[in-house]
Amino acid sequence: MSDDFDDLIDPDDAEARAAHDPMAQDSLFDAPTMAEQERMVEAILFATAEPVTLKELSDRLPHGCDAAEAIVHLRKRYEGRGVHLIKVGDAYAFRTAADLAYLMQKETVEVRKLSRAAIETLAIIAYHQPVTRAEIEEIRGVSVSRGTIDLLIEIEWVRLGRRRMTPGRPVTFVVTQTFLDHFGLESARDLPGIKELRAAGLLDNRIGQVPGPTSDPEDQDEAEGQTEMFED
Amino acid sequence: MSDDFDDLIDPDDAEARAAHDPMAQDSLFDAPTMAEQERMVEAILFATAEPVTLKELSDRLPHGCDAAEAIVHLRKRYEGRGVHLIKVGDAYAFRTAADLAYLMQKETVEVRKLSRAAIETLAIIAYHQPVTRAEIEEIRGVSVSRGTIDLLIEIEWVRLGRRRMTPGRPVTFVVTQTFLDHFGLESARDLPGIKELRAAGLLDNRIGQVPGPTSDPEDQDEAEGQTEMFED
Amino acid sequence: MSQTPNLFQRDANDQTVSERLAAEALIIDVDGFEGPLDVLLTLSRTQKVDLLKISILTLAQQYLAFVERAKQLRIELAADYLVMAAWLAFLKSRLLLPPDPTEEGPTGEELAAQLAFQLERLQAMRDAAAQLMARDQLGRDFFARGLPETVERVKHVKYTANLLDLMQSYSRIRTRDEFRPFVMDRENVYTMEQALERMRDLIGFAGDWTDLSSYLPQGWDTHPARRRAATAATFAASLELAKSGKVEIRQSETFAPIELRRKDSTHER
Repeated sequence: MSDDFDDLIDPDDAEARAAHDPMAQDSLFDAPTMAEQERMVEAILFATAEPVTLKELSDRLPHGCDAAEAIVHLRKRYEGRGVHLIKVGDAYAFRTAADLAYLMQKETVEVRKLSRAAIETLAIIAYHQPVTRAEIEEIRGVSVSRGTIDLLIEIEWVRLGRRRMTPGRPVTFVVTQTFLDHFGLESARDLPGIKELRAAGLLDNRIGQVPGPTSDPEDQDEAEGQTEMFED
Repeated sequence: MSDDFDDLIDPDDAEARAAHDPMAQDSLFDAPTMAEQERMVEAILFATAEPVTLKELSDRLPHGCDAAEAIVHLRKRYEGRGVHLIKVGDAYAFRTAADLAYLMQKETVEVRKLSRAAIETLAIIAYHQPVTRAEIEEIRGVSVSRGTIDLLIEIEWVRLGRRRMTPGRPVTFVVTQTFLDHFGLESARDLPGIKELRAAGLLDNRIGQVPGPTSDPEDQDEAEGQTEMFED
Repeated sequence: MSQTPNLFQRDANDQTVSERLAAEALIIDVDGFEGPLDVLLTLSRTQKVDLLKISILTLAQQYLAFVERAKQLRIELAADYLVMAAWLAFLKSRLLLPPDPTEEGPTGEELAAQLAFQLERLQAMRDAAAQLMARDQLGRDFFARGLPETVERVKHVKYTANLLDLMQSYSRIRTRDEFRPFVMDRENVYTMEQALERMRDLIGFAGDWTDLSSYLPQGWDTHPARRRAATAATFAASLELAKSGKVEIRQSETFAPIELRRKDSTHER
């Protein structure tokens, strides 16, 4: 297929070039054909680093050219193509078709394991939802960094729940449908309770009753169902 | 080819994508139409100044696309236009048609003026690649200054090739894709006159008995010793 | 090679005026030459023939004249020019003298052919370089996209965790005590020093036999671990006090309560 591109590969031959460009000899008198003008505008718009105004185009095209008309033709030619000829202010430029914008992104996916802090926080939210940050900290026994919860929210496993109707009206956190999907759970209630964890050997016997979810009446309905999971 | 389409569909924007990419939903089963693939390749190549390899194209296209075939169609579409689709090594790029160079004064970048030594060295590397420094020196009959090759490497027209499996394992030099791109060459095989030169045996490596440059420090001493003989 | 017929046509001293002038012209810008091969190539042009048909003998003479001239003008020539001169003088003699069958190595003709090849190859590379530079060049004759769109590198980090991670993690929180790293639990250790101090204070008041267990400090007598620690420390402390003659200890039988009382002879504490 390279053979078709002799004009690019051909050495220094000024003659060959002149032959290819029928306008070179007589452009002083006759304007190039519209097809030729279109080629010219196409090349200029392609190679220029910023949008080009009609005036600039006219200045650069040989005498007698009609830049505006060439633009109309060229614009039509690129309709529905991968790049469009668009108008930016009073200038023109080629731009990627909007529907293909996603091709301009090189996506790389890196699979990363959640940090221990994140998964602990997530577990507490899942088991105790709706739960405030202060409660998470109390259960974990260490403070929870802002970033940890932000990350869980960013990956859409956790979202904000209703504000707790206590002084300061703290926000609560709950797990999302995405979380349930990822962990293959129908609802947070399906999370194995302490009893099952113990039966599975994941939980030591000596540990007493898990403090139940907060008894805030507002949240009670949401939290309902979880309470029983923690009963011995 | 993108080996895992899941990588491309991120849950984050799967919906957004589906909205403007009619292929998104069923692309697991059907590749986009060839017309659509052509648009995609067009968009990708238009957006980049550097040549894009087939592999890079394939990686960026949705699963099941045939970049090579799309290129063939696209290349044909741009035949005779103001911009052409050219092949550089195993990569592709859009470049303005050379016959329109006269319109492009504004875009012209000052091409670095290379010394005669640098140009000769470049030609020798291009036509004889992979070639060792000693071979370049033998052909030119003078020692090649370190700076000359350094400069060619710096402007990315020359790079190191594999070491020659001869005593001393000397490094070899080869020309780069940037070099091919700069001179509008599809490959080093398309260098002007290379076939004739090869046919004439001028690209063969003959070991000559003609005195060569004295780059070896040991030789240097000998040469110096001889100098005296010729002094008046 | 084709230059052989010419080899013996010229005499070594038969140097034309034009050749002499050419050599002198070369001298003027000797710095402009890229080594002896370059000079030879330039000299060869005075022969006005195809490089393939060049007379190496003539060329050798021209070159030697060039070096001779340089010496007369006391122009310093780089070593490699002189090496080439020596080699060409040797080549000339080989070409002029009838071949000696006993001599080893390449013949004069072979050496001449090699030199001719090198000149031809250098000229070919120069022509190729010129052709290359005359090509349409990127940024001069044809152009790349002037307004490239940057390809955004989107890095998606996909976090994973499975249900087991979640459950184990939760279990770990709920059973944190069991997972504490091993440390000496000072909280439930009652040291002998502590016991000694306490007993020194109390022993003054106990004139009668008193059960050792009554010396256990408050709060150390219910929790089994604490009780064990306190008992051991108090017992050790009482032995220490007995040793220093401050108390007497008795035990009526095995496992019977251990009793102690202040030793009467000792009044000061």
